[in-house]
Amino acid sequence: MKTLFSARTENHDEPDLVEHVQQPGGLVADNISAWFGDHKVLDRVSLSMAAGEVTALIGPSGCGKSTFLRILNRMHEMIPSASLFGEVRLDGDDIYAPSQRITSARRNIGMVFQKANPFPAMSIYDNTISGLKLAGIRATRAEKDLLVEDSLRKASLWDEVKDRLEQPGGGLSGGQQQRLCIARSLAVSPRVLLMDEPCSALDPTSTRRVEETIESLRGQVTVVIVTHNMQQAARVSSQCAFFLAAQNTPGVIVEYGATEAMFAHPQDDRTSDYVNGRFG
Amino acid sequence: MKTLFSARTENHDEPDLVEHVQQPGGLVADNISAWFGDHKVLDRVSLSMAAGEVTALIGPSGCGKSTFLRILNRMHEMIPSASLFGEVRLDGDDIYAPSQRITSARRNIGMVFQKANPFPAMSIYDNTISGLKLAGIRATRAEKDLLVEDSLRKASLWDEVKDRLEQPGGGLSGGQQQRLCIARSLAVSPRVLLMDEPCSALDPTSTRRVEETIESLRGQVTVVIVTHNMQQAARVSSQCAFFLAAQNTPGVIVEYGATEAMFAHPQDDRTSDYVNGRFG
Amino acid sequence: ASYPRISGNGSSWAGAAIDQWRADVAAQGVTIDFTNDGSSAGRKNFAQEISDFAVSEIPYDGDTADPQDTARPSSPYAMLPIVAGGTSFMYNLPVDGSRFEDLKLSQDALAGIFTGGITRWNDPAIAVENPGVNLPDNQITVVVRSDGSGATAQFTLWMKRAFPDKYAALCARAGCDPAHATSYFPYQGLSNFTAQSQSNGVTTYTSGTEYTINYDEYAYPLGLGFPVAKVKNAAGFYTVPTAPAVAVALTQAIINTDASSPNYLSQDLSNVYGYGDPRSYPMSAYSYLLVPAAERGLFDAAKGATLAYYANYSLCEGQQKMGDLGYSPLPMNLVLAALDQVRKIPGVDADTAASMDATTNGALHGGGNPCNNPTFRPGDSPSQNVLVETAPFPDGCDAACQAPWTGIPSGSGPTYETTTDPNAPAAGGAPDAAANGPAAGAANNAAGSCDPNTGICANAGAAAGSGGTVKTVPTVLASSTGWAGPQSLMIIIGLLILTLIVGPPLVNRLLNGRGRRAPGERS
Amino acid sequence: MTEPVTAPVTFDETLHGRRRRSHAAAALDAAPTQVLELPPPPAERPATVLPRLALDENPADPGRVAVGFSRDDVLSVAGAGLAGLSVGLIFTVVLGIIPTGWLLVVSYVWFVALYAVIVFLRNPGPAVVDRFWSIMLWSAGAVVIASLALVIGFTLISGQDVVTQMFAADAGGLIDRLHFFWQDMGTVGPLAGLEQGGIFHALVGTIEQIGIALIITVPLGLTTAVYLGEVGGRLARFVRTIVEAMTALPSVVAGLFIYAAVIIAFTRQFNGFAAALAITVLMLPIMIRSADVVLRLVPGNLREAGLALGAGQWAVVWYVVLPTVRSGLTTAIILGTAHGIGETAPVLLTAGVTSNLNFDPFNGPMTSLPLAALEFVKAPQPEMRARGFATAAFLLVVVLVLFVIARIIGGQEAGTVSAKQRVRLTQRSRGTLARIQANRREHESRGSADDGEGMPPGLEQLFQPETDPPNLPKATNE
Amino acid sequence: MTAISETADVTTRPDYPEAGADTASPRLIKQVRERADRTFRLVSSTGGVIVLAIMCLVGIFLTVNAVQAIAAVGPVEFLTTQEWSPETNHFGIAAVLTGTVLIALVALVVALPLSLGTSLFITEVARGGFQRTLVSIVDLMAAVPSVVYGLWGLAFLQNNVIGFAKWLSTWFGWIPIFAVDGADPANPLPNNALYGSSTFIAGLVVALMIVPIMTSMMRESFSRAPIGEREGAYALGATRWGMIRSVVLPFGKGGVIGGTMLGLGRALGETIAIYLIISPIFAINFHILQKGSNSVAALIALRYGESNGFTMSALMAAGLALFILTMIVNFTASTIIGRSRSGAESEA
Ligand SMILES: Nc1ncnc2c1ncn2[C@@H]1O[C@H](COP(=O)(O)OP(=O)(O)OP(=O)(O)O)[C@@H](O)[C@H]1O
Ligand SMILES: Nc1ncnc2c1ncn2[C@@H]1O[C@H](COP(=O)(O)OP(=O)(O)OP(=O)(O)O)[C@@H](O)[C@H]1O
Ligand SMILES: [Mg+2]
Ligand SMILES: [Mg+2]
Ligand SMILES: O=P([O-])([O-])[O-]
Repeated sequence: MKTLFSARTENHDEPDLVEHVQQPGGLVADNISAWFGDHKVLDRVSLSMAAGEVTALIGPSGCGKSTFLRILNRMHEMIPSASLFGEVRLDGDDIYAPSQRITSARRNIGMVFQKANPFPAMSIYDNTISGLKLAGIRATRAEKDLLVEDSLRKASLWDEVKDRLEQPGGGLSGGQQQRLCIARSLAVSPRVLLMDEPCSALDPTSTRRVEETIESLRGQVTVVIVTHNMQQAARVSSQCAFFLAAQNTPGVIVEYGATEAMFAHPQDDRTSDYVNGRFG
Repeated sequence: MKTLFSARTENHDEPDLVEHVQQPGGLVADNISAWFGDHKVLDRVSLSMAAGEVTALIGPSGCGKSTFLRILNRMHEMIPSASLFGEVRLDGDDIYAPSQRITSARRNIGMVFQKANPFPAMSIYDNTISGLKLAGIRATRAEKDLLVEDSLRKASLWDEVKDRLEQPGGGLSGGQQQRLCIARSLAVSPRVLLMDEPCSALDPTSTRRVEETIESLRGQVTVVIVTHNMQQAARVSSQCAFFLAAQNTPGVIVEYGATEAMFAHPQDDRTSDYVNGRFG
Repeated sequence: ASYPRISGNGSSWAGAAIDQWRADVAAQGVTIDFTNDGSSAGRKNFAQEISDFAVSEIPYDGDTADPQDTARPSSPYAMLPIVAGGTSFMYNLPVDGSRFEDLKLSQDALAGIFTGGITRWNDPAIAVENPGVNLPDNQITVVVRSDGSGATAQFTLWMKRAFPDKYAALCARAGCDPAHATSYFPYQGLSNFTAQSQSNGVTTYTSGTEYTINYDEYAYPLGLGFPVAKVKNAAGFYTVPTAPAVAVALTQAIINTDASSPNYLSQDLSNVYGYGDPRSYPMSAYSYLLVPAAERGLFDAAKGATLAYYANYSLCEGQQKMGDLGYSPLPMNLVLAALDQVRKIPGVDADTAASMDATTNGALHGGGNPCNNPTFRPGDSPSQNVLVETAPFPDGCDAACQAPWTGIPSGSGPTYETTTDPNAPAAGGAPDAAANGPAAGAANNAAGSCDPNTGICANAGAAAGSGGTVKTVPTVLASSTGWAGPQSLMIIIGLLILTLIVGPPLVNRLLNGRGRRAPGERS
Repeated sequence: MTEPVTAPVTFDETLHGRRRRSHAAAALDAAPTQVLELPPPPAERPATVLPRLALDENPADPGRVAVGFSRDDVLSVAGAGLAGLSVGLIFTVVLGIIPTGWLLVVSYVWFVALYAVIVFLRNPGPAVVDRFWSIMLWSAGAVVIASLALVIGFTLISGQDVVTQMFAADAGGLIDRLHFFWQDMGTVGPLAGLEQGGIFHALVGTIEQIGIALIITVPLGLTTAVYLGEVGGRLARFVRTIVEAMTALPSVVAGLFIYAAVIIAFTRQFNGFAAALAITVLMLPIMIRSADVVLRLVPGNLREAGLALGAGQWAVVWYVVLPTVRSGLTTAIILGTAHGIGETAPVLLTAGVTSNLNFDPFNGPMTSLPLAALEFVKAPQPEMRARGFATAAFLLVVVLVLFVIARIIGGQEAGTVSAKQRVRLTQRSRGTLARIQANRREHESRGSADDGEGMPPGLEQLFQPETDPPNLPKATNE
Repeated sequence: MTAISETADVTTRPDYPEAGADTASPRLIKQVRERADRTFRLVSSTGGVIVLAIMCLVGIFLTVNAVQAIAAVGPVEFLTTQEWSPETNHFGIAAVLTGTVLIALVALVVALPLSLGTSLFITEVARGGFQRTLVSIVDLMAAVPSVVYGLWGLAFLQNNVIGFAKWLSTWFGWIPIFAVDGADPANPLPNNALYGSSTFIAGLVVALMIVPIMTSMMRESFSRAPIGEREGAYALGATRWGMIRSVVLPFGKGGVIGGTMLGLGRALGETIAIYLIISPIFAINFHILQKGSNSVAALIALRYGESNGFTMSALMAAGLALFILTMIVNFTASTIIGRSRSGAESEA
């Protein structure tokens, strides 16, 4: 198993964590601004996402939630015109520091997208451990087998697919595909898992299963989830941040804090209006 | 407007409707079974959708709601392997009768899809009246202008787009696109409007707007809406049908009736469990 | 001895002969690659030392050479004749509804046709040679080679020598140098000329298109089963380019015996065209082999041995099958001179040298015919040609013919009833060609009818390669292509049918009001 | 965060809260906060219905409604076809005012016209237009198929003598009969009959030339396509533009280029390698272009998914992008190959022509199949022409076989499986599951000694942090 | 930096300075690539550069070789002279290039509707096995060697299409391009040679050769028309053709134009088939039904064998002109495709 997780071991050699010593996975966004070309879409957003907890990002459409999320694991750079300012610290290290490898940042901070995107050319088995292959981690057959089972169990998918592990991943239902993507992300043991509206294309049953999966990750992986669904935010998250972009201005965080406080007695009127369904 | 809607008047010459005499648009599905290849997905489903009212179809994923909906306006036939048994009567005429033209069935029974699909190459104006063009209905510029405004107003979109009618429809936000699709369907004055999870890809604001649009159509057009959202079903519909497909069996309607009755005191335990969020 | 592989290219006119020899020596273990891409390409590749040998109808230099040709080898080379043959004139001419197979032409008329002077099939110059034939009043389409070609060079050389005025006139019209033959037929601006690429293109086009005539190697019309024009020689007899006819004619070729000339052994054919022997075919010529006379580039002595072996075989043994292929074997005196040229090839090996010596000895010193040349009878002078001596005389050539020809023939009657044409040279019609008339065996099997308006034949396609005779409908319609009876009739009938078929339901629909549509329709 | 979060909002409450604004709920709660303008509900709201109670549990399978073509459609086409043919016959055969050869054309025109009229009589405008264009589309398809059939038919008929000879009574044993495929023309002269000679030399030439060309083009072409699609940049755009322009490079120009740059300058003789290079120049742009198109179709979200897993660009290309479009890439290669195999002009300029077998691509002329066909056809002898067309037909067969092979190797689109494959995969899945379970048991028996957890050490390290964080929030809404 | 407050019941509202006071400018982010990625980028761009070098080499080779000939007559004369006689230093590409373009245009006019129809037929009408068969047939058609098309055109098509050419010129001869000089309607005997070897016949054969490549490009783009838009049109009561008009064709426009340009490019460069069919003339002939035409590629194929030195340079100059023409066509095509929707977008 050494080869398999040697990359992880290396990470422990890194400088001591500042914010969270007990558990790795604390993520801090510090003073983030973001642009697409000359169009500023985020203005000095700071947020600390506690290790092992679930943080929900809510807010109306177009306020920059996805952009913020993609900044957290350097997917923002993929868009040619995109640029940003600020720091994102994972366990104290700025992932944008020149010494940081983009690939290790992304391996440590996994991501699940709105639309499930299993690799069509791979079987369910291969999809699950695709992260190993892609990150160049060697593992024996037995190690892989165990990892596949564990990851699929984590994603509450094992029982549904254990009889068709060699079938292509595209043949699953939408919800199953989404959970396969979660399993795939978990297989590389990320410290943080980002989810951009992971359930918005799913039916309630599948949504429930995904939410259960998120529950079960609590305490092990830091989860940041963007959702449009207030109840979902209430159900799964312990922390919550409300994003808003007024007409023609960049998005900002209006209010953040513990989820129950956000929903029970928000301080800002706009937050209150939003979480009570009066707009957005 | 006379030429434009003369066809509508003609229809009143047709044999008297059995189910609904007051208002056209009564839709009756009678003993519908449906297959994909040899896979049976609906088993002897019968449902009467009252003219001018909103009927919601609810049920867990994969139980055949979409299939049923697509059978109602003969979109089911588009899938090569699909077949069906039963009758669908619009104001008493079986739309599957050999003498019936598929195009007129579909024009009378409009459809709005989960993913908004305006014609991206056409302007908003042209999108709205695209149905006329497709049906080969000639209209003067003035008639068209009136129709565009009417339809967009009915879809609560007029104010948002009246300044950019000549811009491509693809440039609108998701919710606006969805309402544009509703406007487009309304422009050919259908008797029935089918909606397959019209809001599941929309943010709450847009969802609200679409629901308002549905409200405003009440009494004019028969609406059949598939939704995963129990609250939505409760908010918009007056009648409700609960679909269910047990493991490896085709989908059936377990229970149907007035929406308030369905939500308040369902007779079947499964309905009760489903509407109370205990499964599905 | 093991011979390394060599390659050459050039004449397609002589292509079949080269190919036959190549196949023969391959059976003896000698591999020759040959591409018959035309004399001009052959000369060019040989000059650029890309090929080891070339075959060409014309030399690099001299007035018979093509002035457009700028390629010259920079190292020594030798030139030797290897095969003789005749340029034939294949035609596709329907007369009275069937393909005409007995066209006779004078050299004058040929020159007229190919220089654009004669443009119609019923031109008096043609009619006079074909009395009694209902020659159509239609344009002659002359099909010529569009690529650079030795056949063209030989043919234009004939025009330049035999009809300089006509050739000059052609050159004036189409732009060429009247002092030289050319490999590119000058057809620009001649509206009834059509150029096609390669012998194959020319003959395929001719076989598929009526009222056409072309010039090319005799093997092509033979292969397609098409007739060739019988050309009137100076004796007034009509001949086709059979092996004996060519051999007879080429006895009059004047050999360049100046061994120092680059064109040593090239032939001056001026006397051939006007030779009075009744058996001779006037448009006869040689094709030449160009070989290196020194090692160069990739051509070393070992390859020289192969080339010498091949050349020796071609000149002796190889001449046997030439008749069957539509060529004429070389006479012994040319073979001997050619062998001298072969000896210049570097690296001739002992076996080949011995074989060549045996041939020379046999011919000059009575050592038999080890060369097995069909024109040579052991003991004869090398300049004697058995083929010439045994060549049959044309029908209607009496005893007087055996000597230099003197009188008007009598005997076999004309094929066609004579019209009393005062200009006809021979009252009884012309004698037929010597031997195996080209399309004598062509079967009249493919009958079909072609419409004169559209040109569509009922059995279209049967013409190509079938050797059949295509019959045309002999009906003559007066001015049928304008707006006339049939067209009006067509329209009227069309309208009538339309009204009958479509009218009643349309009227019915209109009467019942436009609104009645199928139930359920509500646009 | 010091105490477990108690659910401030539960699913049910939310549902309830929402329902307060809905008219249905409003009616239920008898506390309407919103008054909707609705048709008054029927006096007595019916209770709900359980429709299944009235149905058999196991009914006989009813017949199915026939959808698709109605008899009307079929009869319209048939009737119009018959009428068109009749009119055609009247014009051509009966009246004779149009030559018989035009029968089909005339009938077709009338068929279209009459069909439009028939449809018009019973259908509205758009249907007429639809049917008219349907006929046009069918016609376009038919014309394309017919032209190909004519080309192939002409080729086969022109080369039939070769086939006839193969089946002749006196052709000898099977090996002798098939001499056309294993003999060369080395010892076969122009006068030889069809019982001798073959095209083995050309087949060898084609295989070697296309083989060399593929050895160069496949890696180079695919690398370049990947460069265009995955690396990008201004230079890549320039390369793409040049490559696109080069797809139309006249083949003869490519031949000239190699002739001057390779044969005149270096080899001083015709050879197969030069021909392969000329084919390469022609195949490269075609292959790059079609591969580039295919690569661009890979959804961007797959690349993002790969990158989000921490993969480098190379890993994403190699493990995600290329496998996803494998069948498309195979098609690109085959298209290029099929094109290269049929090239004539550049081979003529560079490989020379020979009748002899030549295995050495670096020395001496080497014929390929299309060139052999052209050379055969150029000859005057009917046997040679027959060989030429037979060669062309054989070339078509070779290409066809290539296509089939490519389809087998390339397989279907990624992610789609045929019914047969599905069965196989199901069996494999069973094997995999058994193996995993075996591994699990073994691991547990080994691992039970220390902690009894069914997880590999690495995973433990990952998912079971050394110290439990205090106050781990618990699920709140159960 | 603000951390989430430690008390669960209080939320935080971050303070933002007045809008506009913010002066942060984008941060420069350096991407450190893995070694494998650097190697990958290096190798793949090397591939690209090699291909570019090969392609440029062809262009440079043509240019260098053409200079001598073009310099001898001057570019203006080279472009305007119709004759081709490099031996007498009197040559130009006016006629050959016009002929090339005419043949290509005829081919396009025939091939465009045919391939549009066929590709729509394949994507919209044919289903299942029939559809797959059709795709294979079209692919096979692309693989038929051009020499086979040429021979077919020469020996089969020509004889069978002349009747149509005649009919066209007889009835539509008043349109200049359909006129045939020397046609004699009064003569009852056919003069088919007038109509043979024409731009029209060469164009027809070339059309068949470019149909497959055009069809497959169009089919590709049509088949990607989003299913949602298709269903949207059907749900409005559209007929199949209505759906094609409003969804498939607009979506596939880029593919149609791209395919057409690709076909045009191939038509411009086609060699052997044209070489076998046309009767080359060195005068501009706009009468497409009349015998006599020309094309740059065919001219090169016709003359390369005998050419060397200056005459070869002249051929190279013609090749260069053709090359530049195809470049222009392709640049236009890629610009148009770049602006259109189909293909570019990955509808996931
Ligand atoms: N690739 C891009 N190029 C330019 N602008 C972009 C791009 N992606 C997003 N934007 C803009 O950035 C802003 C924020 O977008 P973002 O996708 O982050 O919003 P969001 O909150 O995720 O919205 P949603 O809830 O609809 O997903 C929007 O105004 C959007 O138009
Ligand atoms: N094109 C198809 N081919 C084969 N089977 C299909 C097809 N479409 C749907 N099915 C099957 O038919 C059944 C009913 O599907 P349908 O889409 O009607 O369900 P649904 O209730 O609309 O589900 P959802 O809520 O997820 O939209 C499912 O089992 C599904 O797998
Ligand atoms: Mg988003
Ligand atoms: Mg559905
Ligand atoms: O023999 P030629 O091809 O030059 O006529």
